[in-house]
Amino acid sequence: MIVQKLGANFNYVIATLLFCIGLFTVITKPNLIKKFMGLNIMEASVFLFIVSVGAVREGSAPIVVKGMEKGVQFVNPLPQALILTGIVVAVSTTALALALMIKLYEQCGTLDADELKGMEE
Amino acid sequence: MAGVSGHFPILIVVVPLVGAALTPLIGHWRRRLCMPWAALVMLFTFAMTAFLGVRLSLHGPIGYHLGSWEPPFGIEIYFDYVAALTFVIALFGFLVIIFSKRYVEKELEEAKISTYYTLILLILAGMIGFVVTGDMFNLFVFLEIISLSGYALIAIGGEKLTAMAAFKYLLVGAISSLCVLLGVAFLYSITGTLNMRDISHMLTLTDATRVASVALALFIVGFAVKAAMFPLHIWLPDAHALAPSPVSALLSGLVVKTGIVGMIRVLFNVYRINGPLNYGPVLNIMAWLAGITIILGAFFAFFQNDIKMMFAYSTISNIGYIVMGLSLASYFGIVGGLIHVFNHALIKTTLFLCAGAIIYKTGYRKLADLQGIGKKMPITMGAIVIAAVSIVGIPPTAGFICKWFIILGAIEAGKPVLAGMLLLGSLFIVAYYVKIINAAFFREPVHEITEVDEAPASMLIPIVILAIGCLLMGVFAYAPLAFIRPAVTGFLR
Amino acid sequence: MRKFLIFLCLAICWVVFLSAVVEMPPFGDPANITNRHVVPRYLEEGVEEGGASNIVTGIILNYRGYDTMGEVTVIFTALAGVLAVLKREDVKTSTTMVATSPVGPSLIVTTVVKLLIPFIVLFAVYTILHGDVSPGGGFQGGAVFGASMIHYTLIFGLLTYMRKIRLAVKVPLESAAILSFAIAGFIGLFFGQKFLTFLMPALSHEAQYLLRHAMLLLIEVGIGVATGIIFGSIFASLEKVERI
Amino acid sequence: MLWRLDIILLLFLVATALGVYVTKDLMAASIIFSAYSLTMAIVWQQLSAPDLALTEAAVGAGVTTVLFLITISKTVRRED
Repeated sequence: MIVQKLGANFNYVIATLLFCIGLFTVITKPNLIKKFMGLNIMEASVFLFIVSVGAVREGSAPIVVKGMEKGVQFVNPLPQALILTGIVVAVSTTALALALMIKLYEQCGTLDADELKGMEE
Repeated sequence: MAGVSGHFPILIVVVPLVGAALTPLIGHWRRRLCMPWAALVMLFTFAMTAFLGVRLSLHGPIGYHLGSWEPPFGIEIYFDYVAALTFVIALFGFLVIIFSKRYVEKELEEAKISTYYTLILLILAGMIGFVVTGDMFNLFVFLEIISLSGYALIAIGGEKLTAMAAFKYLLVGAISSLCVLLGVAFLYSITGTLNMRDISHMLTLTDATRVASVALALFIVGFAVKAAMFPLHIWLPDAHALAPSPVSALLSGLVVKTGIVGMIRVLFNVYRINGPLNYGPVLNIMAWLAGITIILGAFFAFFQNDIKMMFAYSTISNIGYIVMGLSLASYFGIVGGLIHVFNHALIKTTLFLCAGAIIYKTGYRKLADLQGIGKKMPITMGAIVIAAVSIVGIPPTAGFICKWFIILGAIEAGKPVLAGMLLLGSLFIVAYYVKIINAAFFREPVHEITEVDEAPASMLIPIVILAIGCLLMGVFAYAPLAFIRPAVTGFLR
Repeated sequence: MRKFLIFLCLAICWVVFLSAVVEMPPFGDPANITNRHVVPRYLEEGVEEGGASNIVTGIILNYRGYDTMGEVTVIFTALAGVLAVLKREDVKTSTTMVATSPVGPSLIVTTVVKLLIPFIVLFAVYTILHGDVSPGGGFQGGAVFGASMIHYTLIFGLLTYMRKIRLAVKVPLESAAILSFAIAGFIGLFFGQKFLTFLMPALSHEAQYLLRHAMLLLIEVGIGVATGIIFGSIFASLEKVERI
Repeated sequence: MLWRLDIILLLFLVATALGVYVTKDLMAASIIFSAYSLTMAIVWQQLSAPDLALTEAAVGAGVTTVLFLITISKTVRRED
């Protein structure tokens, strides 16, 4: 029963799994660039989750074409509109983080979290 | 609502945003005009929030439908009693900009000045937008504006450790924002809407309580990071202590409060205390964590010798008070917590601006180097004393009233141990402010700081205004209750 | 050891998520609450009310226009943040890695890029202007436009890029998105409507639709240009090497 | 039939995410990350979200990867 349910909601299963993989990368990898790749994986996984919420089986893209007959099943357009904003937020965060990393490397000469921690004391 | 005043709920967000967008242009043209421009924009915003505050107290909450779309379809701005916080944000933002003038000229490179004011206006606009919005996804968007400008402002000084502090904050902050976004996603999947009041209504119809609980947990974790609650507080001390002082004042006084406002929105406006989901255990855990936050924050603050580090840890401790008050979920607890939001914003802004003035004049930030500073900078140190007295909570001051309310709330909720934790935390706080005052007034100077005199007027005026504010909050401590009481009644309905 | 503990924590996390996923409405079912509550209005009236046959574009610009305004602010904030950390590139003090690289770009690469760039920009313009009838819109087109500038800078170096797009042009264009939103919003206020309203009942039927079309176009172009220029500026700021 | 393709794509997403975790060379990792983004774009196309697919292909696979590459070339390339 549970397996069947999970199979039906396979997209969510993968999205949450990717979220956890990304978080694992962020926490365990010492390299800051790698940490940020992990964060980007997390971000994309959350977006996948939200898009999946709006998906409809056999639904067509929410673009109305002239001459289309009434009663076509569209997918839910709202999550798509949200994720468009989300993608912008993600790339903005990444840009700022990478700028900070370049600055950090100029100052400290390393991007390893453990070494940086040692430098702090 | 006739005329332009009907549009104030959106203009308080748009005016600083447009101001921020125009600041680089003005900076490109005449660099010196950036600061007067930013101050003018914030003054204008402040006037509008004051007007809205008066209207709120007379006529109750104001809704504003953007683009004329009615709520579940479009985005709604809902200027309710919690949104009265915008008044504080705009006022303090204005004072911080005035204070920044001399500080920025000395500490920052020429080329970064216009960027600095742009970011300050963006963070203020973000906070105002965050507080007034009535839409869950919009909340996330404004949370990101606040966070991104916050990270950048910490690192703007360019000293050695600031980039690291900013990066630490960014990493933790980005994860917490994602938690909030995932929470929104879970909630959307079972309610099909993003408007807060509509979600709250739809939650009563759904039976997917586990999804709702997971979403709640994600929200709490996300906002607890922003508010720096134990054990998610690790980023705060470095970030707040290493940022330029006016920025520390904004971050510590106002930005951490956005985490609190987020929690209030989720706990009391979306899920509702008497709603379908019984989240008593969550509140219980939060109350205990808040108790630990109070004690640990105060404890670490006592052992710091950098004054800004001390104030930063003190912020953690005070966030503990606020969260404890809220999570008691009783009338007195929430009232005490909400008064403390206002109160702590006022006090911590004063303290960090004073610290900024001292660092500006002497260049020292360790307590040992600052011995005897009280005689050289009497007004600044006097303001610190006033702020310290009110945060410690000696009876006629505002600090006393919130602690009293929170303790009453703890006893009302049948958790006297929490009240004990609160008192223990207060003892530590007394101890470290005594340490500062002792060093400043009753020790002989170790360094030759004879030529040091009082800070320039553009720094003193905001400090004096805020210190007078601290005193007035003591006398009229019940004034914020005009907004808080109806807010809490609404939460508990 | 520490790694294993974190792994365990996250595994528990995942299981908690799964327990929620089991309870979630089935994937892709048209009867889900998400497809019944708010969205039908968008699908049925969206084309008429939003003025775009691409309903996603309609939502972005109309129903959730305020979110989009926040979105362009976020990207503007990111640029301000990058400049706060790294400063803007400067003709006098910066050089690029292309210039410092021992191997210059080969003839084949430069020729191909030179030929390709106009087409990429054309595609970007197409995407921006056709956002209302096909997939695309201001941000998508702007990203493509920004990518073309990045492409160009990577091959021809920062100095050429700086000569082509001067600071006096760049600074106003970076703010263009927020400002175009504000202008469109204030037009609404001028006609006594709410902020970001595009249809003014005060006008005649045709004038209303014409004005809405103009405002939506203004916003789309504003977003597109600003996004492209901002991506270019962020890239240039990251890529510059301080000349010693 | 198409749903089968979706499952393969989703599993490929997991594989690329793990690939990013395992790879020591950051340059290679960012290329794998780019593949992750591109796969995500295809998944979204499958879910009838062409707007998002277009954006993700341009931003996630394009701009973000370039930003990563530029940072790597200015800092360190090896992890450890």
